[in-house]
Amino acid sequence: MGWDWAARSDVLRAAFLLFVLMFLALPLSGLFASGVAWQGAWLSAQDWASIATSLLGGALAMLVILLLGTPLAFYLARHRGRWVMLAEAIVLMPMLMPTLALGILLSVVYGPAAPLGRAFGALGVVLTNTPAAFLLATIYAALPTYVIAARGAIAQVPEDYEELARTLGDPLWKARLRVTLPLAGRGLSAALSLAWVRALGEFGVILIVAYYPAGMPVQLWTDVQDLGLQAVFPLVVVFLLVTLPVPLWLGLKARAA
Amino acid sequence: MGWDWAARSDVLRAAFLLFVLMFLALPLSGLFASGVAWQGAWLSAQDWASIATSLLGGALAMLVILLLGTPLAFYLARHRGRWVMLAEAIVLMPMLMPTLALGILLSVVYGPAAPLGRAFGALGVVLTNTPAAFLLATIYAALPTYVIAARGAIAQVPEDYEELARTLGDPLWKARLRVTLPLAGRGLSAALSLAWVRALGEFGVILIVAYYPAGMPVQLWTDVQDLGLQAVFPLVVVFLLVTLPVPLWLGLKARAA
Amino acid sequence: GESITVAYAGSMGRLMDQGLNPAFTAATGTAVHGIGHGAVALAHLISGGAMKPDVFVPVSAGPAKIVRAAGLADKAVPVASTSMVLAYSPFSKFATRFKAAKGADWTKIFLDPAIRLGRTDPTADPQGRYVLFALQLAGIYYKIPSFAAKVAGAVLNPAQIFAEPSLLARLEAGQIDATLGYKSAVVSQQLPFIELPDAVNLSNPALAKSVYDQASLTLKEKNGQTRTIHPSPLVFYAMALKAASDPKAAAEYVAFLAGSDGQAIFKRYGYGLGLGRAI
Amino acid sequence: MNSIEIDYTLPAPVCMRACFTVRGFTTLLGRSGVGKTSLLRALAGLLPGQGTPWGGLAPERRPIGYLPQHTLLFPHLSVLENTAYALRRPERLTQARALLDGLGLAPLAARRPDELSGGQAKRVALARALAHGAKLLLLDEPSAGLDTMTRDATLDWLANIAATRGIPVLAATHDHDVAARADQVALLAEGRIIQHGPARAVFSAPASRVAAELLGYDNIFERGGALWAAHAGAIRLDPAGAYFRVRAVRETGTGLRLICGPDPCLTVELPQGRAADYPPGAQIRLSLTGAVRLG
Amino acid sequence: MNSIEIDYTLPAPVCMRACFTVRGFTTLLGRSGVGKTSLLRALAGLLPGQGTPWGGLAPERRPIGYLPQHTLLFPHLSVLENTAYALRRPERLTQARALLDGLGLAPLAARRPDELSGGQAKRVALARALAHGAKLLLLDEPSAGLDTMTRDATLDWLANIAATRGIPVLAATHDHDVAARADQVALLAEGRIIQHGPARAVFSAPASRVAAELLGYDNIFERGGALWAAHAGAIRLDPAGAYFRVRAVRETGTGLRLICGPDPCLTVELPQGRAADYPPGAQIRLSLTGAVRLG
Ligand SMILES: Nc1ncnc2c1ncn2[C@@H]1O[C@H](COP(=O)(O)OP(=O)(O)OP(=O)(O)O)[C@@H](O)[C@H]1O
Ligand SMILES: Nc1ncnc2c1ncn2[C@@H]1O[C@H](COP(=O)(O)OP(=O)(O)OP(=O)(O)O)[C@@H](O)[C@H]1O
Ligand code: MOO
Ligand SMILES: [Mg+2]
Ligand SMILES: [Mg+2]
Repeated sequence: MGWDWAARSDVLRAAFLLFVLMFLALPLSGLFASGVAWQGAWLSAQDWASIATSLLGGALAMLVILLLGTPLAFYLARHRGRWVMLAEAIVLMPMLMPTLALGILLSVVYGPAAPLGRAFGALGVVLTNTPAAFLLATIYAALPTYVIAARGAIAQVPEDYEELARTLGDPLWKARLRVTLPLAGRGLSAALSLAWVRALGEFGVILIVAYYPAGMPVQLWTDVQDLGLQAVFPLVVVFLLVTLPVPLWLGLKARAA
Repeated sequence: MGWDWAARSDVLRAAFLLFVLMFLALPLSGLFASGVAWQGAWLSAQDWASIATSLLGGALAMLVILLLGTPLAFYLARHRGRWVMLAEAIVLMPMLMPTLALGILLSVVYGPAAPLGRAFGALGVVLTNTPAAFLLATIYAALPTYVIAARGAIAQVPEDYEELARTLGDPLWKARLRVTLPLAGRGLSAALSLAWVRALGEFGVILIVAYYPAGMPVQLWTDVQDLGLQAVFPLVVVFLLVTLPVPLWLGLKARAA
Repeated sequence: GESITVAYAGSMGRLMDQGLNPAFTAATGTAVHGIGHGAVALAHLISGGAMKPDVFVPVSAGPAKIVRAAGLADKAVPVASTSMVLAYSPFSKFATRFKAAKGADWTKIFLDPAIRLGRTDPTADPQGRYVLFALQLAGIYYKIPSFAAKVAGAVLNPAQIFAEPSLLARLEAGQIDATLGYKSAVVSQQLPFIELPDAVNLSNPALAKSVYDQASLTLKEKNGQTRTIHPSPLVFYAMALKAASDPKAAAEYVAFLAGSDGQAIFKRYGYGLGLGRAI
Repeated sequence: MNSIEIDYTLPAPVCMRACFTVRGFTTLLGRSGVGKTSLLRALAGLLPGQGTPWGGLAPERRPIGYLPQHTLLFPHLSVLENTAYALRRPERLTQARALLDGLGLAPLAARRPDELSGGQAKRVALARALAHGAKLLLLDEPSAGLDTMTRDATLDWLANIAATRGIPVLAATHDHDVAARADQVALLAEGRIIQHGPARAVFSAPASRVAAELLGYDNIFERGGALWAAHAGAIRLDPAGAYFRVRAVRETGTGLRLICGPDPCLTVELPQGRAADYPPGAQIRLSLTGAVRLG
Repeated sequence: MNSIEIDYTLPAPVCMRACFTVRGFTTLLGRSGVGKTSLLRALAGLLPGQGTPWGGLAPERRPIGYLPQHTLLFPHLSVLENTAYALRRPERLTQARALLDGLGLAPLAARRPDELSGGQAKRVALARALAHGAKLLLLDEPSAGLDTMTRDATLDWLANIAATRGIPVLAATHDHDVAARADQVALLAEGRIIQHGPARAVFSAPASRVAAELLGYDNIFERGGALWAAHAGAIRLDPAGAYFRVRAVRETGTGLRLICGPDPCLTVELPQGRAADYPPGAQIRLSLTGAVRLG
């Protein structure tokens, strides 16, 4: 590319891209607009704790999501028929449900009043307002996103390479691990980015199921109510700074591959 | 596949998949658990209006997102370097921002007090609590999701086909339209699914920017506050029924292609 | 090691997070997890079983009654009160007029067609209802016919209704010029405000029957029937829930709020005394 | 020489029953689209097929090395990693390097597949297959896209390794030179192996017209109640030969390609000559000593 | 016969300056990895390259038909749609069907590319390129993977269309048969065209040892101070020939391949014979009349 630069249409294209990017960047300008008191704006201990909670919980959730979601994504990508449709519908449902509704349903199913919640409680695992509940809510929020995006990425990789790896002695799972996953890398990195974003940004589900320990979105919510608007902008900035590196790094890796 | 059925590992695999699917389906059981009054549970005129708002606004937003997002996704997929990183960061930011914060920032930038909001207002376009505001909020919520997912899907398509289409007389944009997009179909369909889900499910941003006209999530929220839990389950079910077909159909198309 | 969970009306956030809860922890060693949200939403979440806090602190009697009706608590103790005030934006072009306003002056500013008012959804948020009640009472008090209708327009007027978390934020940013709101919340956000007379501000239980009952709001129910509601005074109640994980600590918490230490903190954050009877 | 009996039945995409022996270097000839690739894929376990050896076994459990027609190097791995893909022991990279060395590809070891030419990629894929093949090598057009010298060097190297290790090789090919020098030839047509055996035996007695065509005989004609086949280059100008009339002539390389008739109508290739010396209608005398009898 | 002068300079992946004429059916010969594909891609506008014709023009503005080495049929389109890709007029499908018909591929029109054999796919890609080529056809190994009969039919059809339309064809190939029958031959080595011209001229006087090797001469030897080249098949047993001693012998097809020496060391192919008749050490007499002089 680049060497057959046809000046006019390229300028138009660049202008269009700039327009879309500026449209997306516009809200950020709000951060600097209305006299935010950046000097006095230090984060409270609770703010820092929420950052730790979000990052730790998010990372753990991503691990679980990768392990649970990847085989499911393979199944959805590599099969057809009505059972697959049903499975896909099941994956889509927690995602399509308004998060508030999902939170409510989770609290109904895993809450202390429900049999399942009681069973877990008997094992010492309380699934409301505990780190375990935070993890659970995050997984429910982000797993479907990962599965759907990863399904698309995997489906785009021709099966030929996987088959060839099998003729070279790899059982199916190993062929998928060594060949299909790397070949789906660019799509998978997008899937992971989206899941990470969803995991860290989830508010609706967490609000109901795991107000404690407070992650960043809940902390932000509390801060807005307690302190007003200007006061939370520093937290928003820190939020962006700590969450951006992961998807940026994933994007970079995908492009380098 | 299928004909070299190695019974044991396949049973294990099926069991694992079933477990993950059941885990995902579990919250739905909550809908039927606690004595919901399904008989008397009819939807109000407002509920129906919110469904119409969501579907119409969602569909319009998807159109805009496709038009704005696809060229950007191509740019991110096909280029490298620090400018691309910056562009990608800009795309990620509205997505990573807690939706509440994004909503507040949007209201700061597009609200009647801001220059931009005033300029739009002078043109007769009010960007608070109007259908235009609903659309704007939905676009901000779903555009980055689409761009990141579509970027992954497009990056997975080898450039060779696009180049070949050019030797057959198609200018770049046409080659991308006729060849690259269809070849990225499976990933793109996932991207569209995710964007649709995000567009219809968006709560945080909409809550702030476009409480009116109420879409389904806001209506659900109002109903919860107004009527209590049991009363909203019918709306949740209808919500699922009207939003599921689009991504299911996209998944079906992707698999048929 | 012990901890209790307290669900409270969203407007109490700063008081709870910075005042009462740390003080309670300091006094008893019991950690407090607070959940701040719209009181009616919380009441429904609690009565529906989606939330299981130990103590519930709503504003006004309505939400308390929802929880009691579900059989989850017996008694709601009044612990504080607040009043409706007029809060305005320091960036508003009406700011100087508000600052100079005395007596009924503010009603004239409110009738200015250029003013942008904000309020929350009266079908979902008690505060949104109280704005309309206060406007009605002001019309009666200042003898301005159909004042509320002129100022607020339709009950669900899209030009004025915003989600609760963004309302004060918008006021700060100058997107709306003024709103009516709980004094407690306005004080904690350090916004300029104007006090309203007792007959309008809905804070005095003594005026409940004689004055406040004159205000009413007719809302459409889901099933098409209509329901007329009257305001009860802006009293904060505390109720220990029967299913509390630690009933003793829950009772202790309620007692702390009603006790002298708690009341002092309420006062410091701009709340009034917990007036009226327990329900 | 090690050998493997093959008896495979394929239901799809072409219905086929292939029954023959792979011994030493065996080439599989067949027209485009007849099912050579399908047969190799079935033997590799990639297409449903029943029979011996390894019928129904998963691909990863078959002791084969498979070179696919489309090369299919793993795009995310370097040439060296591709070659070493099937190797497990710690010295795998050393082994892979040795294989690449033998093919003269050592300088390319660090490259990615998309930085290779078509012929280079083919040879890397061959090395990769060889690293795994323990009992049988299945090569789909190993020499297509290679120039003669590279082809000869590659096939010599391959034959050498296969012979040393005692691994039989089944190679689908369209190259008669390769087929002629193979140990065995199998001809695939109409869903079955119509002839197979040592190259010499098959070439000197094609079983049928179709077989002769597959073996690259340009001329197939009847004479004395029997069918005969002859390569265009095996027919000679011979002062003592039979009379023919030139119908068309064309210069090819240093030589000539003549169409002569009338009975039989023959295509003749002369190593030298100018077209002007053979005007259409001219009489020439040809000896058919290079012809073989069919059946 | 229409012709196009080509003068292209490539900086990467191989540094190259190619300067020659494409006239009628022109074959491009070169060893694996020498840069044939790169040159064709540069001419198609897919690799940076400067020169005439069309230097710097975007690929979509070049009046060419390009057959890539890896076929690259669009996987999401049917065979018919692939063929019609570059056609714009309403009757595009009819035109595409006619092209497929000419190649005997009409029955496959509705298939998807992944339902084709390798050779079928190659021919479809050829038809697709032909539908767009207006001034020049660039074909990267059009005959690789085709059996002789399919190859001949395909190339005849191609030559026919190209001649009718007056479009010159540049075809990279490794097949000497194809090169020998071409109108023109260009030899690529060491980053330049080392020789080009009419096939007959090039074959009968290779410019150098490298050129002779590229043209498929098996024997290159010195005699009387000059270099000579000879095909293994062009050397004949001749009672009046020079004496040689057999060093090694191998049966190929119906014939024999002899290595004889000592000076020069020759590879000889005999159309008939049994290996036993030529034991190593035996004396034979060969005539070298088939040899051409280099330079
Ligand atoms: N998925 C499919 N659906 C239908 N027909 C198919 C499919 N795959 C292959 N075929 C057909 O099966 C036949 C055999 O294909 P195969 O690839 O085995 O041929 P081949 O002998 O390898 O040909 P070539 O020499 O051209 O590579 C071909 O006619 C092809 O069109
Ligand atoms: N992206 C690349 N980076 C580095 N080297 C490359 C790249 N692409 C090709 N090459 C090298 O450039 C040379 C020319 O490649 P090209 O594909 O043009 O060869 P070719 O003559 O077509 O060979 P073949 O007959 O094997 O197809 C090869 O040696 C190849 O290794
Ligand atoms: O959120 Mo409240 O219950 O109106 O203070
Ligand atoms: Mg094949
Ligand atoms: Mg090439």
